[in-house]
Amino acid sequence: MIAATLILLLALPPLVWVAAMFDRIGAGRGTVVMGPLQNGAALVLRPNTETEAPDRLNRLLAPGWYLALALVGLSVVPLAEDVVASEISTGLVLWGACEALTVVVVFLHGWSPNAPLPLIGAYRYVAIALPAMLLSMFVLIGAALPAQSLSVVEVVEAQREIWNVIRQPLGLPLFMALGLAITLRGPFDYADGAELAGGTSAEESGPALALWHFARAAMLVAFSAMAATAFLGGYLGPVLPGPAWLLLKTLAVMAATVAAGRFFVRMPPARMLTFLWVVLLPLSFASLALVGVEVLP
Amino acid sequence: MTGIAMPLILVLLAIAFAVAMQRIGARTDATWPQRAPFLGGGLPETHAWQRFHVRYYPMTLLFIAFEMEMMFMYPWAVVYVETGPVALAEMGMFLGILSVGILYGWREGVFRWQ
Amino acid sequence: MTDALFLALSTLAIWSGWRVFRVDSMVRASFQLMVSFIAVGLIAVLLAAPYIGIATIFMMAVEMMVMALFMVMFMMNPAGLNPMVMVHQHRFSIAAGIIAFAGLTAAVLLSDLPVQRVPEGVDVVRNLGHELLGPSMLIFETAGVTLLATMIGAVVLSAHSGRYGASDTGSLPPGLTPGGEPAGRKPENGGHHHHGGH
Amino acid sequence: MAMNWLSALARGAEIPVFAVVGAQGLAPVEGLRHRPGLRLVDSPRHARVLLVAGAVDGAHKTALERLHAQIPTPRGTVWWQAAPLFARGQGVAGDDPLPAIRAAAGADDPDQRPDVPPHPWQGMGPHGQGGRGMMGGNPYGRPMAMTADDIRDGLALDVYNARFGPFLPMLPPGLVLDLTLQGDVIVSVSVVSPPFEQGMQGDAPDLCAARMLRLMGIAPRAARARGALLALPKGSGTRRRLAAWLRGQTVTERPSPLPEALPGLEWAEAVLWLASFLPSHLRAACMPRQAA
Repeated sequence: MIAATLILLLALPPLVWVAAMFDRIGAGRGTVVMGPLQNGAALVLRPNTETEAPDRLNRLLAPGWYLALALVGLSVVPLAEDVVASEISTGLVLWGACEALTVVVVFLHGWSPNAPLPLIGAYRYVAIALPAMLLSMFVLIGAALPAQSLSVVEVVEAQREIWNVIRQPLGLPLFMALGLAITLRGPFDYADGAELAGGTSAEESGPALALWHFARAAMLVAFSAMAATAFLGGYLGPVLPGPAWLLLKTLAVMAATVAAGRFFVRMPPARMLTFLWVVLLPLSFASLALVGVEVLP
Repeated sequence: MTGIAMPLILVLLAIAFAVAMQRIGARTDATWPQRAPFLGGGLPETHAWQRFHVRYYPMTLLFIAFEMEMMFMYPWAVVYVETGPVALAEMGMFLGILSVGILYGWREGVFRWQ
Repeated sequence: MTDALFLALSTLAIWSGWRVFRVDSMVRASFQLMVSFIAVGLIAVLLAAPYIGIATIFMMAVEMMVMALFMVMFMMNPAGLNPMVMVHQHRFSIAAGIIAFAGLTAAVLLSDLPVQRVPEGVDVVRNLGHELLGPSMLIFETAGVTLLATMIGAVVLSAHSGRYGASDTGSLPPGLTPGGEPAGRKPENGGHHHHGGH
Repeated sequence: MAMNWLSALARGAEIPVFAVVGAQGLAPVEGLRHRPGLRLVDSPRHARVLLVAGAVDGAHKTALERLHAQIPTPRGTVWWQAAPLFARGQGVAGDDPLPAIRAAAGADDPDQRPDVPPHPWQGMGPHGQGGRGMMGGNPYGRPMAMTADDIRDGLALDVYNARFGPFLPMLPPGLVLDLTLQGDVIVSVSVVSPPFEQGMQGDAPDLCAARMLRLMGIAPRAARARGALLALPKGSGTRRRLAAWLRGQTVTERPSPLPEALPGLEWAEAVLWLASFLPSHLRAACMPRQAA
């Protein structure tokens, strides 16, 4: 358990680096490998400017909470058979709680500077991220059905014969919608979008901004690891050792999420809200019903 | 117990890291022009914090009701395979009832900006 | 170790519960309450209720988020830029607090609490699921109907938009013939009075 | 030690630049977007260097100075094909501002605005924060927002009155609007000054489409941009105009006057609506009626 935690803590920074590289490739920018480190270092050395009458405590802590949620979410993912940092029998619910708290943290990040553009970003984000969370609940419950358990370890073990992505083909794409929402990306980036000049982070500078980007990438890593575990069989796979499979699958989901974030367009928020409730949510019902019929003896 | 000890330790580590990072570098006192909210050179009359007109408040109420229902689904998922068709029928009914709620909300336009 | 964790979490729960009434900002108050609930949820996990505990955290996160939206929307001075007192009716609330505390303490100390350790290896979530699909099925389904009623009630009371237009303009359905009388039941005395104002 | 190591690493970083687009500046700034060695950012808080590209009217001097102050210190300024409005930074007349930007990344301009709060508050009022009672006074230098009627659902909540622009990256450069917002919905609009002249280059379809797509979160690549149309409501003008640009046609529709068109729109809708017209048409629509 302690070993697994140490592995996570050591693996996270390089994975965040890789996530930043994917982002640079997606944006078509050069210096893919060193760019993120150099820009990060430059940002850390800049000052963090205070705004007029901010909520100092929440402004200081919001990036930290975001990172903490990414870490806790990551800690329920089993790295290999019987190797998991947080041994909890309701890992799927804990992951769900991390999603819910992410909404709170992004809201606080936009609320705390006391400035208009971050504030609008925060409120818009809540509107979209709350229903997006429902999608992930339905598809994760779909993943829990064959496992007959809420433990992430059991969810992996239940995929020995057939991966959930085959049993539940709609699950992964719908889960990806949530991934885009909690990592503030592309079509679901209602918090930090360009039409708000950076939204919740428009007033952030220096280390606080660097940290926010770091936490965002860490959340992408956590989401990708969770998606790989719940739908792609996690550490299961032939020849290679378990952790290697998990790593490969995590990287694949990460690349797919970055690509999806750059491919799909962001709708105006009200339109997205209707789309979520009227199209995506019924789809997630259908996905659950499908897997329900499939696993019946 | 161990199940929650590790997440708590991770939370403490992340917070400590975040606070330490933000203490790096010289912290100069910002002047008033530096603090002003970014509006592209324009200025606001008032503080941004206000009785903010949330445009999707009926949706949040619908959402809370839905969220309640999700909490029933987790234990249901655990015993689904053991219980068999009864569980399918029961949850089908439950979801059917709630779908009526979504349809009604859609008809009344709660998924739009008010 | 478990005892230490329990003490730390209960201290956190009580401290943040107290802070709810001491801070000026509605957002801070909402999320202090959330922190308090999270601590209680974690205590529930210590009490061998891994599902209920984590689910409490989950629920409270979204509920306090929505509560914060409404608090900021309707309260004066929502961010607490001017200091204010969050509590009203001091004498009455102090008395009520003392009585409630004394009553609950007496209840805890005087009643004969059952000591039933949950045996290792019991899957409480599974038991809960069997309960929901077995003896408590009617309750479970009633909850579905109750939640539907909640949804409809919430929409009726809060939404300004309606199927046939805004509610303050009557939201009348179109006529059965083009340009005819609005279909459906007529309001008995005059138009609606729905004009929010707080 | 760690600091030296960080500084060494930071030396190779891209210079974050906040571009203020002046007259005829839209197309040149677009050309900078893919230059290696610099990165255009959306907020001055993320920037190191202020780049003023194209002539900026003297009337916007104060706004520019405010923006300059919002770049965290140390900061530098570059005037690219623009007459300096204050005596800081370096001017560039040629086509390539990159060397000057590199030089400005080592500069440290002081604030141009006096260090005074928007309203005096220190030590005022019963708690010394400048406020009175629940909602009164100027706590920390500004009053609090007050309620007013709403145009949509009739809930009388607080309104936010502010001057937006002239250098907000999501609005047409130079456009200054006095907006009243309730939540993120625009309640009333008055045009303070029109967008800058951008010439023929600013009206190029690919440039216009790129600007609009960026606001919708994707990079403008023709193959995938078609899908962007689905994100906009069917039959809406914004969708029609984006479609025309993606086909390489010029948009001929002209905007109606902003004070009539914008109220009732959400922020994202309003921003897309403004971006869906040719800069020259928008400018014409905002010009004060000449005594004809």
